[in-house]
Amino acid sequence: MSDVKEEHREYKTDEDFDQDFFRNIERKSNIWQCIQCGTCTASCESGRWTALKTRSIIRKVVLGDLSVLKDPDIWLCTTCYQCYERCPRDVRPTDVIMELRNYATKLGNISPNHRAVVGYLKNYGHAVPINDEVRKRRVELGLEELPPTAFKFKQEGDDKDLKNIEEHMFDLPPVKEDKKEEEEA
Amino acid sequence: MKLLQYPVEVLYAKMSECEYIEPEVLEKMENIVVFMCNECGQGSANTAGVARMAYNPAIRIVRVQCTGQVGPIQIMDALNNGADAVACVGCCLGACHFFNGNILSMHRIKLLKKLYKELGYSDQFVNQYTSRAAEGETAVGDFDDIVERLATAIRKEGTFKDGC
Amino acid sequence: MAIKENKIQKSNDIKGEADSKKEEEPRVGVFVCHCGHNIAGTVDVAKVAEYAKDLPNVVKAEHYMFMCSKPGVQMVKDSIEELGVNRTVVASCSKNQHGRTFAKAIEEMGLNKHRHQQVNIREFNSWVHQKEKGKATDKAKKLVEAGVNRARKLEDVETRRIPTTKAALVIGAGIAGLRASYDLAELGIPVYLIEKLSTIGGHMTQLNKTFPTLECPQCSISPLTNGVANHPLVELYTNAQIKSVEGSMGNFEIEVEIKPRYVKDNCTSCGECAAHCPVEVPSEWDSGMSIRKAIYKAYPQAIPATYVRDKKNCIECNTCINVCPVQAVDFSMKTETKTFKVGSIVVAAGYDEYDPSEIEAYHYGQEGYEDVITQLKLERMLAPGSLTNSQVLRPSDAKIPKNVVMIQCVGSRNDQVGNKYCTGVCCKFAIKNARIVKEIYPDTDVTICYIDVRTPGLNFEELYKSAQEVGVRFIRGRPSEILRDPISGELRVIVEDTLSQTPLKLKADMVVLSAAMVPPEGIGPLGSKLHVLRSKEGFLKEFHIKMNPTLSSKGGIFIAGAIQGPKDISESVAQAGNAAAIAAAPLVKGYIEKEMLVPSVDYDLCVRCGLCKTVCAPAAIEISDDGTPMVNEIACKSCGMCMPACPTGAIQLLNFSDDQLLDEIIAISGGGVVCEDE
Amino acid sequence: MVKENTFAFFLGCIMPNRYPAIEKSTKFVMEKLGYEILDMERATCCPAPGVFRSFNKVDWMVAAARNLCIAEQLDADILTVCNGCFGTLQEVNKYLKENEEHRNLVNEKLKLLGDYEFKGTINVRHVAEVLGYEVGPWGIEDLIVRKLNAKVAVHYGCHFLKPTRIREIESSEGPTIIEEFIEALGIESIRFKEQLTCCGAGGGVKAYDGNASMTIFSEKMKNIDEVKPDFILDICPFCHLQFETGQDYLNKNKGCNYDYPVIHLSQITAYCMGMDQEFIGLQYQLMGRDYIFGGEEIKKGEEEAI
Repeated sequence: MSDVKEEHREYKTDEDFDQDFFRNIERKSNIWQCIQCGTCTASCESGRWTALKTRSIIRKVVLGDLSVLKDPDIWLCTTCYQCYERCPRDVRPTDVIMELRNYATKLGNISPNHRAVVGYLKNYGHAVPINDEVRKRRVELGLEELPPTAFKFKQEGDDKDLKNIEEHMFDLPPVKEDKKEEEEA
Repeated sequence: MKLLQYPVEVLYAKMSECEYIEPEVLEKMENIVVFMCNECGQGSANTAGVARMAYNPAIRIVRVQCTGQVGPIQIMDALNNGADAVACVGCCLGACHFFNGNILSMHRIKLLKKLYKELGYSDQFVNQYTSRAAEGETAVGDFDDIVERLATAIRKEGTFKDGC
Repeated sequence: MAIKENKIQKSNDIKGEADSKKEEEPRVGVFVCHCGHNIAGTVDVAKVAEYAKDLPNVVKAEHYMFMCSKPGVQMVKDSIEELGVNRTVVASCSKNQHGRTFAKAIEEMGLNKHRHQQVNIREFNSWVHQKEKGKATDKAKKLVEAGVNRARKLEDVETRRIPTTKAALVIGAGIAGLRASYDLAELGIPVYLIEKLSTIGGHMTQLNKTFPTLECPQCSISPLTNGVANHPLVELYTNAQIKSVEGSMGNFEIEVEIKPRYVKDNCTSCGECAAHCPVEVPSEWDSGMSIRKAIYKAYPQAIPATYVRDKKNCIECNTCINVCPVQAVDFSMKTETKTFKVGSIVVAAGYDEYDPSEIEAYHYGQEGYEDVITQLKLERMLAPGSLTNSQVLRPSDAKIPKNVVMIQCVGSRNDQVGNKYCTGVCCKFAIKNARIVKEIYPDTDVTICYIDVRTPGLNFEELYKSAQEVGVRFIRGRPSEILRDPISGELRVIVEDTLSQTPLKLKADMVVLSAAMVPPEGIGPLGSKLHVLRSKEGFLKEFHIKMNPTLSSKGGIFIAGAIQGPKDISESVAQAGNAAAIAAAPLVKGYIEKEMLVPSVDYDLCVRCGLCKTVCAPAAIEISDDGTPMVNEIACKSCGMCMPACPTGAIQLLNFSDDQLLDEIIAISGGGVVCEDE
Repeated sequence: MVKENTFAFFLGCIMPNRYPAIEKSTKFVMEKLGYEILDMERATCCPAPGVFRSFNKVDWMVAAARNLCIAEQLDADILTVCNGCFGTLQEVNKYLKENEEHRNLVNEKLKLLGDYEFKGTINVRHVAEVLGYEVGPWGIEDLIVRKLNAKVAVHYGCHFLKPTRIREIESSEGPTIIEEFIEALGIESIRFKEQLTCCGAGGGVKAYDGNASMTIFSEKMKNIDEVKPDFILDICPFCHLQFETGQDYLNKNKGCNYDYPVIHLSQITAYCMGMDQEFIGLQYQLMGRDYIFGGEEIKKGEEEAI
């Protein structure tokens, strides 16, 4: 459950759920077959320590509970695919969580570290850019100083690949500055 | 006392997942003759009916003992007399009540398709499917497939009647 | 196929009498049904009746609220009486639904029931085109017109009586097979009971207690096993399997291969041979929980009591021959084949337990996971006279387990591995065992990990409550895996208790998997020899799930018990009784009534190419010496496959001839005009 | 048609930019086995499934398709050494091959990134799968110059085997591909508790919540420490990084003193095929710097140090 304490209120009503928000989530009809047997949460290696409960996430998708998109737990899934392998209803929870992350990104819930990683890709062409220390090691090992990837071509001035990627790919919603929008969402 | 009566549509209306076909192609499909064997063929159409699964009304079902009984003569008669497409729906392979009727009819229809192709017609007018009496959705799936294939054939070359 | 002894009747003399009927002028009566608003809600029945009125040869066209009601049927009868209608067409529901009602009605009026043509405008039309009312009405008109065209040329079909051989064969001597054999024998029908294994009783004798009343199965089955084994009319053959099946309903001819027991019948079952036999092999009957010798008796109360030698494991040291006080052991016995002539066959081959090693996360059967067992193995441990003399001991170190975890739905309700269906029996099985284990060892905590507990029916809720009462712990969650600590060898079951949303790591000295019921091994060849259909899960397919669960897809062959699908003992017994009853019907009556819907050959057109023989699946067409085909009336299944194969159209199935089909096709494919010239 | 015995070597990010020794040893092994290795010019990040697929699945497929097109232009199958790259490229390759309308959608967007068009003519291979199945322990037998006798904790990682229906390599509950292969190198794999669990880095968790990733990892290290292996053998530079920085983190913050060297499969195979230890690059890694592999010479074949 989300950590914000619910103030005292009567039953949850239909308005709290938006059943057709997930109408074009992939393999929707399979997700609705989920019998809540808990195999995914029991297989979840990250959920064993963290607050990630795969089964309740799938439950929220089935009910259409949109709080799952703001729930930080969906970002704790290490995509180890154990639940994908063992789900008796073949709901493929890993893909569902990945899609939820897509929805969450559109809402703007992106962690700054991930935003930085996208920045690396756009500037250096790699999620983990090279540094001088490693360049020196490459020479010592008899390899070229820069691996023949897009970054090397950018160093030599031809950076059309990275420019194209930057323009057309992974444009994330802007960082949410004001807190007001946080409360209202 | 008005009995609380759910409209029949609400109870079971299960629309077929047939892809969208534009109206002008749709109205070109007046009737599609489907030979269904007495055992699983019409059984599955029966289950589809009981489950109120809707499909294109151009589908007209002719009951035969077994799809093995439907020869090229019957199919050509149907097409010559104004049917837009002909199909046979028999029991699933290996489960024919008469042992290999559906396999025989599959071979016959394959040859017939080849013949129509050589004569310059599209080979999508004749098809063979299998279904099981317990599965209504298979029958509806087959009907949708017939309609879709016919739609592609009509879009490409027009109906059988105008000698495409 | 071997030539059959049944009398082959020359098919062309039937054709003679049929001609005389053809001349009389067809007078068709059309009746359109509202079926409440099932049809009338979508199809404008008045218009359809009105359209039918002016079709050629139609003398009466009516529409009525409920054709299948008494007044509805009476309306049909009156039309025959008053207007001399000799062909009837009813446009209402499907043939299986009320086709027979109207057929019987016109038969009462003296018309042959095959002169009725049922047109389905409900399942095939009104129910499936509720949104297109206009088109549905046009379609109904076309369907009725096709029905009329078809009805015009319908001819009489004679029903004939075929004598049956008064004997029955029962395959499989489990609880269902025994019950069926006993019931058949009690009806005075000689029964040949064949069993694949060396002893009868099936899985029931392996159980420790039966649910829900916790009776001992040995006591409840032994009157039946003894009753059947010593019944004067029952011939019991163990170690026997079917070789081939010929003939058709009422007259089967079956070859059975009986493997030798290598022990003659004068064996007093004193057990000396087993005592001295050096070979030790895990006992299959005890599902691996105890050891048996190469020469053995499966269990003390086994019937037949003679011992049996397992040739595969026997090292032929001949000690058993020397030791046997009555020289019953004889290695020279050969496999015999026997042929039986029977009227009906009842298949009751039972089930096998699902092999959970397919689910790799549970590591069943892997080295280091000996303590992961199945419910049947637990039953064998708890049963009296077992190796562990009804103590629950861990297979790895023979200690009493401190905590037992039972996992439900192993190999069931799973789309990825195992079977999709729910067996419906494991919850009752597991709860009964859990309660027994808890009662014997109160300080062992027994946990059942379930998804949904399914214990429907009388006395089963009490069984569930009694398990809770005794202290069995129920955790709602499907365990994801069984972990083993390589060093300490301890087993851990990882499961999320979904009700309290907490993942748990349960300590488990012993894990019991409730494995599903799957079709028995060897059902493939059996099914193909009997020409019987199987369902997609592999069990034998019943003719109709609700109305005829014990008739197989082929006439004369009946199925009972777990072979038709997973079920418990009481249901199997009920099915066995039903199978015996309907199997005995033709035998007690002495004859079978078959409608002679058979093809007739026009010998002028026939070019003696023999194609019809090659196409006929039930091999009902024989080529006589002068090259002309002869139809065997009884074996013919009236499928009509010979018609398209015939290049000249010489062979025509009665009531399904080419020209009848042509009329129907013309009507339905929009042409509308009946071509006059022949 | 795809060229025989040639691979387009997809570098990825962590191998070339953090552990070049793995790149070196993979090239050494492949050349020794007679494969031709082509450079994939202008390749970028695969892109990492954990982070980029979470943001936009279509863009993730387009970026991956771009890399696939580079290999298609070279007309050679792709060779990866990293589970993450293998996961992304293999999944996208298979998905686009089977899924027509997605292929057109991706090709549409691919045109914006340059003249690339996904045709689906190549396959994606992982070095562990190439060594384990194509070459196999029998294939490597006569090329072994040094045979170790070490007890090793093998870590398979997640994306190499799972999801089994897409990867179609081996069952993910009881794999043996690496165990069988390293036997030829004289290495014995010790089973440890929960051997097939995740190292905790994947799915963007290492970037998102460092200590959650470390908690998962600490359990893994505890189980490995119980059996005291000589070194940890992995087949994915990201797990490699996690094992390295993880042990370092646990030593500094949680008071453990783990010092197990972390070796990639290519490194150890190269070493056994004659590459001298200096190129394995242990000196550049945090853990097990002074570990000596040992292993006695088998044949006196001439040893050309590269």
